Amino acid sequence: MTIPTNYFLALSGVLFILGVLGVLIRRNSIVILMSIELMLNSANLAFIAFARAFEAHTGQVLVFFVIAVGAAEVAIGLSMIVSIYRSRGNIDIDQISQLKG
Amino acid sequence: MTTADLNVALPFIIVAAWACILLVIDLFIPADRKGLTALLAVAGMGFASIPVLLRFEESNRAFNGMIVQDGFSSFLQLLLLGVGVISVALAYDYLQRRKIVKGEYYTLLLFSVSGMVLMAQAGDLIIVFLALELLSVPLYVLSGFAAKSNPESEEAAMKYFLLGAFASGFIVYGIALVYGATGTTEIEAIHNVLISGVSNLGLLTVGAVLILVGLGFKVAVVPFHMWTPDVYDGAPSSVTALMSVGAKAGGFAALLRLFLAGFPEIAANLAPILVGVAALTLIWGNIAAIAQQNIKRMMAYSSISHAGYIFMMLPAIVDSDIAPDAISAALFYLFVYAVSNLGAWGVILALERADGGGLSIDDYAGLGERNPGLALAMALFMLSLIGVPPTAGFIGKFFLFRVVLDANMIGLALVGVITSLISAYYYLRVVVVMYMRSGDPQVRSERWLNATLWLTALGTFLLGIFPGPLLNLASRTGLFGLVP
Amino acid sequence: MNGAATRDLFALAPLIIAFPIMGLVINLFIGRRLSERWVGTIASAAVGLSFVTALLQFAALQNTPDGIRVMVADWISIGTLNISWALKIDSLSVAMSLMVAGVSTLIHIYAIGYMHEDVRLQGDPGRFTRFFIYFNLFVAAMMILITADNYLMMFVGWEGVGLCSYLLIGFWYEKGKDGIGNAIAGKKAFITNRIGDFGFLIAMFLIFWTFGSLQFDEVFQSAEGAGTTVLTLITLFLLLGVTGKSAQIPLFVWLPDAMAGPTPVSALIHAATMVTAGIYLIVRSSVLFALAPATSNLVALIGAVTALLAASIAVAQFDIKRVLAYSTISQLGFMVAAVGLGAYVAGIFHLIAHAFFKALLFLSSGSVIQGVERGLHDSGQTNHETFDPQDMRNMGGLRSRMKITFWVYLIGGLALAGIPPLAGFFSKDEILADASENSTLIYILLTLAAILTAFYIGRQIFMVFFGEPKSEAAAHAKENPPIMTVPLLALAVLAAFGGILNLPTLQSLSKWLQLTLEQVQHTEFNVLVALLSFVFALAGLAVAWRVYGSQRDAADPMRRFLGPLFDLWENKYRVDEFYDWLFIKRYKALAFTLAEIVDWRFLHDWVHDTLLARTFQRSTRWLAEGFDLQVIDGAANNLARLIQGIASRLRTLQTGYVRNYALSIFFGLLILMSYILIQFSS
Amino acid sequence: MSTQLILFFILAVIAILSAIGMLVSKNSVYSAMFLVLNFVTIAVLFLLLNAPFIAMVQVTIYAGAIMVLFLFVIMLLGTDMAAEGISMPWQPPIAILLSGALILEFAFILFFAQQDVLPQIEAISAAFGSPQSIGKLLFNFYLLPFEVTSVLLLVAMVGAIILAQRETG
Repeated sequence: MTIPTNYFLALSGVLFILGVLGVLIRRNSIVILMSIELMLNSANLAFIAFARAFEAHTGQVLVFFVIAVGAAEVAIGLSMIVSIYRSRGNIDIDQISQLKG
Repeated sequence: MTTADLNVALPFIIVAAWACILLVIDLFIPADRKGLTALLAVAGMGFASIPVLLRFEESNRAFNGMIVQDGFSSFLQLLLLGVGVISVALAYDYLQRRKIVKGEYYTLLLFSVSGMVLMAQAGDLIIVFLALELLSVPLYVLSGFAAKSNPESEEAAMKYFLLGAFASGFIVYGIALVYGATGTTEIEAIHNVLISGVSNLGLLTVGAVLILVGLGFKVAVVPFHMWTPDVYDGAPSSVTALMSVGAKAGGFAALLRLFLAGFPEIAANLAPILVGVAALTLIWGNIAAIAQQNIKRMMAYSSISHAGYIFMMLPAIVDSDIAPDAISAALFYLFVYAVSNLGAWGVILALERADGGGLSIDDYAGLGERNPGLALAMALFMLSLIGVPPTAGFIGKFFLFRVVLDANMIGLALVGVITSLISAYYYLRVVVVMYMRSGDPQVRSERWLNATLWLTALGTFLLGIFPGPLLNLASRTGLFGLVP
Repeated sequence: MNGAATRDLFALAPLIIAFPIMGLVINLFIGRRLSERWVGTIASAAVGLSFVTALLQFAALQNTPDGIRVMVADWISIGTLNISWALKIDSLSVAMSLMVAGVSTLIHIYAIGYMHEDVRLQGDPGRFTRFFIYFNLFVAAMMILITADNYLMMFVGWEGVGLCSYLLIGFWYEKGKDGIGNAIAGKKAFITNRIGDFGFLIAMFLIFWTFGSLQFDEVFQSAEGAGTTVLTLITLFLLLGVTGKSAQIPLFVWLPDAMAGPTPVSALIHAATMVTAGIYLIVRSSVLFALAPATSNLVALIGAVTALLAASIAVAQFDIKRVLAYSTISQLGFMVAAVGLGAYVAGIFHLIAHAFFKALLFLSSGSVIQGVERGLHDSGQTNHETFDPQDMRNMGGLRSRMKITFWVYLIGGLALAGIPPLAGFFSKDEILADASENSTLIYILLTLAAILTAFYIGRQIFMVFFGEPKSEAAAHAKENPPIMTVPLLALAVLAAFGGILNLPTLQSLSKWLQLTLEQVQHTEFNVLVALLSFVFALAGLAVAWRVYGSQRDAADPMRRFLGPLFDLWENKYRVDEFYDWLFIKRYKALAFTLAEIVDWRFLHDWVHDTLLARTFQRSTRWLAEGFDLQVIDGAANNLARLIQGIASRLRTLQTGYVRNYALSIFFGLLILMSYILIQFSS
Repeated sequence: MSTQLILFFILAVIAILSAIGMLVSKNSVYSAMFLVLNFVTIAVLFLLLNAPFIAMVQVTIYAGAIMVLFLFVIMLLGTDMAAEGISMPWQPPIAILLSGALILEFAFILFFAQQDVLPQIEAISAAFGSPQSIGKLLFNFYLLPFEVTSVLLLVAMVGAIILAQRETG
């Protein structure tokens, strides 16, 4: 096995930032939710890589928890999006901006 | 797992289990008698406080260091359970008025409180993360509780949820990096690795910063605060009351424990930037509040500024001589802030009308004539939030500033003093409008609400005059394994 | 009296504060159901009992001259910090509380009659009770300030009296110029005082930082050990607090506007008691000031200059209460100068004497105003909106119409002018004698101020009481009922014979205060100085008589004589406008200049058009507009507007877009990371 | 260069490209599909890192269940082609600029400034990452977090029902 941990770390870092970028530039709230999932997943990659490097299972178990939390967030988020679509007819995040000032 | 483990986790277990049971019981309670659910929720939190009180000053680790019990956690758990009880009392009449009565409200509130209670004990980053989610997810839902009748509530929920999930993404990634740097997620173990010098400082620092960003979002410090005014404004007021105190206290519990017990050395490296965040928060929160016409938005900025005051303790804990004082000052201030702030929200709830009106500061005109008691209470809360002696807020601020001065952060102390002078401007505007303008405010008077107001007003006043017992309690609350 | 009895008496000390609080609580809860008579009686009795308690303390002190610390309860006790609710009963605090409680009692009684009329004239009788609640609250706070045993408790009282002052200035908040004049006056007082409070707070933190304690005795004991620099800093910040509360340069602008409050308020708070808190603070901290000679000199200079400046402004005012307001600032200047010179006894002596005669003058002026207003009512005239019952140009000839008021006013005026044997002569003379020994500059400034004092008070008396009535209202003016005139008579007696307190050679007050203050200077009675000041006072009065004694028309003859100087005085040296110019205009100019420079340097450069200049101009304009929001009326309000401007700018950043908020979080992270980067790479 | 390394690079490129694909797709169904691809790629990386159990969880729960939920909602709402007009034209360029800056800072701190010594990946026993070992850890050492997770999922369920339920009666 010759892949340095750094490579995984770098990949996960890039994926994390791409996820952040998705939240910053997309207006479709479903895609924003997906981007947040991508952020969580990049963290998972880092966890697994470190777990492998430390030869400890801890990191793998943590991923398990992160996936569970991700699922919970998706459930809440999607039902919120459905309810917003019902009342407004679209899910454009920029149109949800009545509260300001 | 042993009985001892369970004993330590008892407050959390009671609240969470009670919430699960209540979820089922509520199904059998008819819609017009949801007051019973509220009462049961209060009872649950009451029970949960018993083990806290019984073992207030014990120090224990449990579940392999996942949770710890110490004076710090006990103090915060008591505070949070109290906040939960008061939030139920505030919500009861409000929900009926706004016609959003659902038994799940109290259940979700209980779940959120269970997350806060767990957060106070968190001894491991994974618990920090899970407790944070457990306290936040119900709050996301509660923010949207009035969504059917009020699109603003829906908007608040969406904003809070998206940004909250975004922030927790940062926390998770931060935890991953901290794990990568130290090979562990247990807070004390992180510190052991750190002082033994085998950690990777770069990874650890970046991880700490990412966690700081995520928790900074929860407690609403600048520049992670932007969600606060919109969410506080849109969410049902009774939820906002809980959010402004409970979520903040939970976030600070994690921040303080992490930076003191986990990586004080990193905190020392970051001290200048922590000072900067605190100063910016104080300035922004206090100045932006001045331009607000809506009292909920004003209170939102006020809560940002108070987060700034407590955040001043973060760079102060770097010095191990000052750390105990800093912790007790933060705890005391959290308590005082909770009492005064919940009281103020109680008054806001009493004035909010069924159609969601009555939230402009101008709507408070004439309150001094119409309802002197309520106006007096509000004036007291405002004075306490400014920090005018001899109210509780003054003692709290005094104590905070003293710690800041002890830590030789004169500049920060100056910013704190000046901004609290500025804050008088917007808080007193409410007082002026109440007493010096005539109007016809519609005031709701209800047993639970009034009881809460009496209690908080009395607390605000008495804690200003006899802060001794609480100060003693706060100063005896060491952190596990660190401060005696 | 044996020791046990003395201890029992001392145990009563908290009642000094408790009685007014009881009074206000009673009125707060059942005041609505009581008649005005009862409300007033309860409030006055509460203060009267407080006075009796102070008298008992006075008696008890005869046995225990060193004073005593009366513990009430532990307040804050954390680690090394230990602050108790304790009262410091010594000769200084007892002297002050006797004066405050005594004068307050008389003014409370007077206010029963005055407010009875006032609430009806202003059209809201419901506020009668509220007035006395505020009034009692004020006395309680003032007593906390005086009897405080440490700086923190003093600050509690300091804030409390400020709050009451603010509430009472805005008592008729919906009245005044354009319906918000009084509210603005209240706001101005509030903001100016906050600047002063800020000084006090910082000083307090410095004291704690240096000495590790806030208790007077502990601080003073270790004061010698502290460095001069830090002591100078502490005293300078204390001085800032003093200039705010006691209306000295540069923070004196609020006091004249504070006359918007009802007249008893002006008499009690803005003349006799609260404004003297600053002087009390300096005397209390005399140990610190004595060790910081630089500050002491500055204190003396500020006092003397304020005394002269305010006296000159008073010459050119037409509002009867404004003249007295500037006179108060000027007299406070005398006291500040005295304590700056180290003449603490003289300062306190003048403080007490001034409380007597200035309260008398204010209350009498209130009597005059109500007399004129009643006259206006009786004369059947209908120009209520335009007629100003406080303008001295509408008065004249009241001597025969309001006899009692005239006589007491005359006594108060002569005391202020410093005519022997009235109280003001002895107290002012002691200050002048001190000044003549220590500093010629201060002496000259104060003497000039004294001459002007005699002149403006003469001008006022002649304009108001002598000559012919200059309006129908004045012609129909009538004397007030005994509930108002009796307290006036009592105060007149005090103003006339107050000098007995510290007659030359007897020096009873000096000996009394010496029990508390270590560095009491003994100033020998200086016959030459006394004679000179008497002659100057007479001269001032004589000139006033010459100019105003037989004046018939409303125009002021001095305007022709002094020309532009008179305008300058009438416009209060344009200080308000100056502050505006100093703080606001400078900022705008700076922003504008910066924008210009950038514009020039990058001319014809693509960077200029596309990026730098536009961004820069936009940001400077952004700031400039935020700061520039039509500001004319006073520095304090401008400061507030400036902050409001920034606030409304911050509002526009709150766009409501989730993505913006996320960007702000991300941006925050970037800043944090940049910091780490810099730290790691260096 | 070992085959594993080559495999890693291929997978990394696919992961990054699919993430970018998710970002830029106008159609949100495509976004979802790209994300599935990304998740599957990462699952393969998990396998490379001796985490077969987690890789399986990743594919079944994430790529399977959760993404199907996403697709279901997209189809239900019919918002696959939601308008992406320009409302804040300056936000994307700033966001991209800042992201670039952050990546650079990140790389510099982690790989150059500090020279952290990360543990290297070496060969280990095949039993590492087996369901048994993870299960043991999960139900012993991590019992409390596991229970907290179950409460959290319950809360999410209740919350989702409350949010999405229509007003009845």
